[in-house]
Amino acid sequence: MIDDNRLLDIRNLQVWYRVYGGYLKVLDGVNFHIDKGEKVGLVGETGCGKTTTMKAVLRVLPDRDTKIPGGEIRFQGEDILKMSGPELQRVRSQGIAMIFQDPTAALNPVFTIGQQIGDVIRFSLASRKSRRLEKTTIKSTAMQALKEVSLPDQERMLGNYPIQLSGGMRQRVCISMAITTPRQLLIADEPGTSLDVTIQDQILRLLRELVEKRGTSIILITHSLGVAREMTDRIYVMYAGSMVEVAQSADLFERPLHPYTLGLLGSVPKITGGGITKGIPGRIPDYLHPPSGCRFHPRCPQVLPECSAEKPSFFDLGNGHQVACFLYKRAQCRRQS
Amino acid sequence: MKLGAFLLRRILLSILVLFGISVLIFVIARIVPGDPARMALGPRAPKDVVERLRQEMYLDKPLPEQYFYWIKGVVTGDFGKSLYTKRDVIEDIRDYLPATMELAILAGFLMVIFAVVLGTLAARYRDTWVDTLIRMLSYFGVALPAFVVAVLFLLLFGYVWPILPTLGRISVGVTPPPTITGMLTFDSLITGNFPAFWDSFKHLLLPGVALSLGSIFQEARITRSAMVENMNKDFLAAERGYGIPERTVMFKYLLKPSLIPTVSVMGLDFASLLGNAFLVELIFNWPGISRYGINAMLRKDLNAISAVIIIFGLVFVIVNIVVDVIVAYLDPRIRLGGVRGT
Amino acid sequence: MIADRNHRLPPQPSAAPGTPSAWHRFAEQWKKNWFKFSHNRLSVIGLVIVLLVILLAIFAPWVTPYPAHAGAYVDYDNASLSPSALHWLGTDIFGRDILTRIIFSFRGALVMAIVVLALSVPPGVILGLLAGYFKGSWVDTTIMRLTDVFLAMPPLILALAVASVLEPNLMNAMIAVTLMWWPWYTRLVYGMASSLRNEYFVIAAELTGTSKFHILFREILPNCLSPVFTKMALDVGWVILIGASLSFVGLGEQPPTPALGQMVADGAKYMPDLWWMTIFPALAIVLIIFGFNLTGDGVRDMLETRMG
Amino acid sequence: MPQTILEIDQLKKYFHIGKNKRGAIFVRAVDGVSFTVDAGETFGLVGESGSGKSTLAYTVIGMYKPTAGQILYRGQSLGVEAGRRPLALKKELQIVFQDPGSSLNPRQTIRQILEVPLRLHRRELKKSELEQTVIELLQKVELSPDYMYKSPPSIGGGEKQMVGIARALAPNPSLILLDEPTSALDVSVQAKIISKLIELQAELNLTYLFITHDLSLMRNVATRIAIMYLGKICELASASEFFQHPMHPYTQMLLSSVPVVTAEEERMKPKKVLSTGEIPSPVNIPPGCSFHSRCSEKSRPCTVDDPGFIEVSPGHLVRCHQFPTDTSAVFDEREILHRQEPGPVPFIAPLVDPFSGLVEGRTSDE
Repeated sequence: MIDDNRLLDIRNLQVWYRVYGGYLKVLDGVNFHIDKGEKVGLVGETGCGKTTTMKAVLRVLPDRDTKIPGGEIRFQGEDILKMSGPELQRVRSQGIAMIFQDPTAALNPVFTIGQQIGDVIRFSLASRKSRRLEKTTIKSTAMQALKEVSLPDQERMLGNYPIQLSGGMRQRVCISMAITTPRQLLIADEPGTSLDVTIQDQILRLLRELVEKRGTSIILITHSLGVAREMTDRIYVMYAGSMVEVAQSADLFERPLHPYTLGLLGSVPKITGGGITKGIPGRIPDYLHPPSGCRFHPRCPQVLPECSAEKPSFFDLGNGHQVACFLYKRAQCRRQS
Repeated sequence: MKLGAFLLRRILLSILVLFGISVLIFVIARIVPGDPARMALGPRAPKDVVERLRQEMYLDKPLPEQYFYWIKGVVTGDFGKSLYTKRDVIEDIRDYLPATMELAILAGFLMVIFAVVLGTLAARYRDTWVDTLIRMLSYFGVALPAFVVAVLFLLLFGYVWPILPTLGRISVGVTPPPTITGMLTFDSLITGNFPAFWDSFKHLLLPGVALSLGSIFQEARITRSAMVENMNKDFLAAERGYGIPERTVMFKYLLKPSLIPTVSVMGLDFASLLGNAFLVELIFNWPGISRYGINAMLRKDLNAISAVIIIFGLVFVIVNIVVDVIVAYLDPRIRLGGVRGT
Repeated sequence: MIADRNHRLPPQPSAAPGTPSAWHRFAEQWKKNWFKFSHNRLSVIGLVIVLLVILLAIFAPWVTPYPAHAGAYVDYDNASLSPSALHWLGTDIFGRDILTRIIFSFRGALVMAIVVLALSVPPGVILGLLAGYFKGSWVDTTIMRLTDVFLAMPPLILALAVASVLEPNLMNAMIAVTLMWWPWYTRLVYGMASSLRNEYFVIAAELTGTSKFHILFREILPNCLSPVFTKMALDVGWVILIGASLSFVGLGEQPPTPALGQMVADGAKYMPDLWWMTIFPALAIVLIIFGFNLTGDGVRDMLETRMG
Repeated sequence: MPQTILEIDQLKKYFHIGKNKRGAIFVRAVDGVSFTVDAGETFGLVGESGSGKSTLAYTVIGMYKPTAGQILYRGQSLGVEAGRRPLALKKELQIVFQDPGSSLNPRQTIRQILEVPLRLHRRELKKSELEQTVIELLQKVELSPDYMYKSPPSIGGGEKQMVGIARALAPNPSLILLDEPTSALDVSVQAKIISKLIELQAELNLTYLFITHDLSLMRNVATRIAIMYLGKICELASASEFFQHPMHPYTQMLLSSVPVVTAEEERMKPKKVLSTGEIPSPVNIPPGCSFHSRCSEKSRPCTVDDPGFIEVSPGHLVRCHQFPTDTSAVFDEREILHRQEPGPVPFIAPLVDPFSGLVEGRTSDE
């Protein structure tokens, strides 16, 4: 199972948040991996734990209220959760970069774009080459980065504060900060979601061009199945803290298996028309007292007796299509026999 | 340019506020039961003398007209005569104001430095003994009225452990510097008179600390909570995530936005500091304008009272403008507000 | 995933099937409030201090060792005694028991806090509500400029000035502080009301055609109350402090009725020999303000924090 | 002939935001919009943020006073703010807001929230009947009666929006404005709400003016769709026509930007138009055709002349120079708009005396 090609491998990750009355058991054994050069989508609805998973990868969760009772996050074979300060620093400044979901919140409101992007370049390049950088080098690198995300008038842009830019421009700045120095893995959290559809389209195209040109791997976190389909090779579907299904993109849309995936796909309105389903009944569980067994079982239209007793693991149905649902237990057995 | 317009607007507003204060003071001075002229001259003055003074003070005119004559004097620096010192109030102010300014500057300085340092420490080492210690200190610090601190200092440093002078501005044996600003520490520094500087500085220390103690802890708590709140912001996670080292994140990216609330309330804290100066100066026998003011109040010396209040209003308004400018410098959202179209 | 943080709110106890009794919901609410209040142990300590002070003040004539010493009483034989078993905190130069006088002076301090807040909060809140809701109109301009004027003066100075031109007594001290206090509530409520008026639930009520009264007092006001109550709880300590400052310079309660500030000032004349005359009243001031501040913090935790 | 329930004619709403050397600066949020809505249909209004679609809705509902133009509800003018409209007219028009979090008072129970419109608009209800009516309203949106005692912060976003819908239904309106009712919600919840809305429309003979930025959602709910850009409508057609023959370059750009989930949809998307640029500020609207700064088909007249609104096929109107302005082809817009394909269910509500309600002044001004 282990090969050199594997960039990031998350195994059985659990993350809990401490609140009044106990812990919110947000991540309930997440399994996830991405290979070099791959484009992977992570799809799920609000509160399913997508962002928590990826923040755990960079270890930027608020450490005071967070507990990680189990699991490992291997980046190029090394467990990020066990890394020391300098090692972690190296991963952050050279290995992985994250584009945060809300570009307005992700930019410090009281520093100019130039100051913020300049520091990213300084600390990323400085540790790489272990020498002091010239101010002019930093500036030209920053301007180059802004140019790559097609922001006009880069010189003036460096002196601007985030408030002076439109939402789309802020998103581009965030991307430029992530790509300004070479990284192996880019994590994009809902890029362009808060923006209009035409701007989102531009941002997504830009991202795809950038990662394809550089051969960077990308994890795209999104709530939109459509965005994931257009952007990625492989898609994970997440529900209430664990992965319920993973497949090659085309496969997933042709042959969705998990009842949750089916419900989600049915809920998406289509431009070909055909009306609207009634959605998925119920709502996302309370993480303080999550349902036993499969967390989807209280909402599941095809619930089996074992669903409430045991949490289903991934059943492999071939071609990398795995689904965590007891409905497919037999299908896997048939395949194996 | 933007800042200029902002400043202009702010100053115009302040003038309006000052006008309001003057009306308020005038009203307060006129609600005094009894005849101001009679009070000024004492119960034994002959009736016609009182009547003449009434005319001089325009007391026979309707109130708006009285206000007009009064404010005309105030604008030109003529607050009338003090009943108590028998001098022009403006001269008294000239003599007493520098001592208070000296005190307020030191207290303000202490407030800013210690508040930010303690607040940052508490936030940085949050939930450790450092944080707990600072929190406990601040609970007591906030509950200690300045006059209680002053009295305790007097007891402690006056009798128990006399290492610092507790009364007056300068020791009897030390030659005071010539009056330039009127502030002894500054004047002695300017003239190079270091013994006088050291002596006057020592005199300044106890009242200065007594004055600023409460505000220091108030502000430290605000700084701490602003920093703790910003620690959970996405931009901090992003900066960490991009590989910026922890120290830079803490002292550059976290500190600057967190100072905004601290500085914003500094104007208000400076106000309570000025108010406390009235009691602290009295206790330390500090010959400042606050002690002058409180004596005027206790003697119902109306001209002096109004002058002191107007002066404090003016100082407070200026401090607030300075605070606003600093906040605008720290926070581009205020400076550039409304630049972006919708 | 925007709601990751929201998801960390505790689940609300779901209402029992059928109609839960009003009493049940009320009890449930207070159980939760107490949980939040007592989360910080210091708040509980503060509350204990506050309750103790209130009880002592109410029952002062029965719990103090020498109730007669609260007034004009002279006993030169027992004058200026240092703390002893008979007089725990010593006696003053007239031979009056300091402890008795401290406990009696709690009465004035509490009455002052209650009267000042009762008189200044309602008008302050209503003015803020009006100015905030009619933001941009002449109502707003008039009220807020007036507020600006009052806020542009350090409150203690203005209180001193007002108290000094009136006859010095407790009543006038209360009037002076009340005059200084309302603008803070006006400004607090103004900020909230002027943003609440743009909330969709207010717009929805306007569009339905409800009265201005309904919008102001049913839709907007309830959403401003938590910060107002929090501020009130925190302000009790401040009012007592200002009151003590006024009485320190002789502008509050007049002798022979005891007041904390006045006792500190009197004692200061006899320092350091009769130190107990100053130190104990001073500590009493610190204790009472300390207690109310901690309680106020607890009230803030109770009303304003979401857990997480 | 379906009955016209709402008619909007050359509606303009400008906001004064300050002045510079050349005079007053206005945001031209709605800049001459005309269309009609037939009883029983769902009229979809689509646009990006800054297009003016919400301002249009808010002007119709009475949050703003129009700068110019007419709004007619069943022939009756609505050209004033809500405060000055008769109560009987307010009852007919209701709105469901975008943000379910902010649209319900967090300090009231659901029961209190629902009773406000009932007390005002259904005075015939006795005190004892109020509770029953509240329960009925909750049942209409599939919430159990015990929701009466809950408060908004304790229920989920989808449920809040259901309460918002129940509140809009309370006065028995004819026309409901839906201002992006599901944009803050997840798709599975959105589906639930939209299907409920469609159900309610049939059951209660409602007319919807549906505002959204989501084209694929529009495809499934609207009978007719109008696209707005910088305060003007650039294309208007019936839903099926709109998606099969999008004509305006902006419509094509929008459609090509929509992320889709099936190959069938993929085939429907116009491929050639790649999205570029951002919507300009409505303070500085480009001269000529306001879309020319982002248009791939831009030609010379586009930067100079504002194109007219042309009916290129029955009921399909486009504002673009690609469709030559033959003067004879420019119809009176309103005339065209009246000739619409029939709406699904014509429904005639009993007319009420428009002047029986209270007339109130609104002092607060935006």
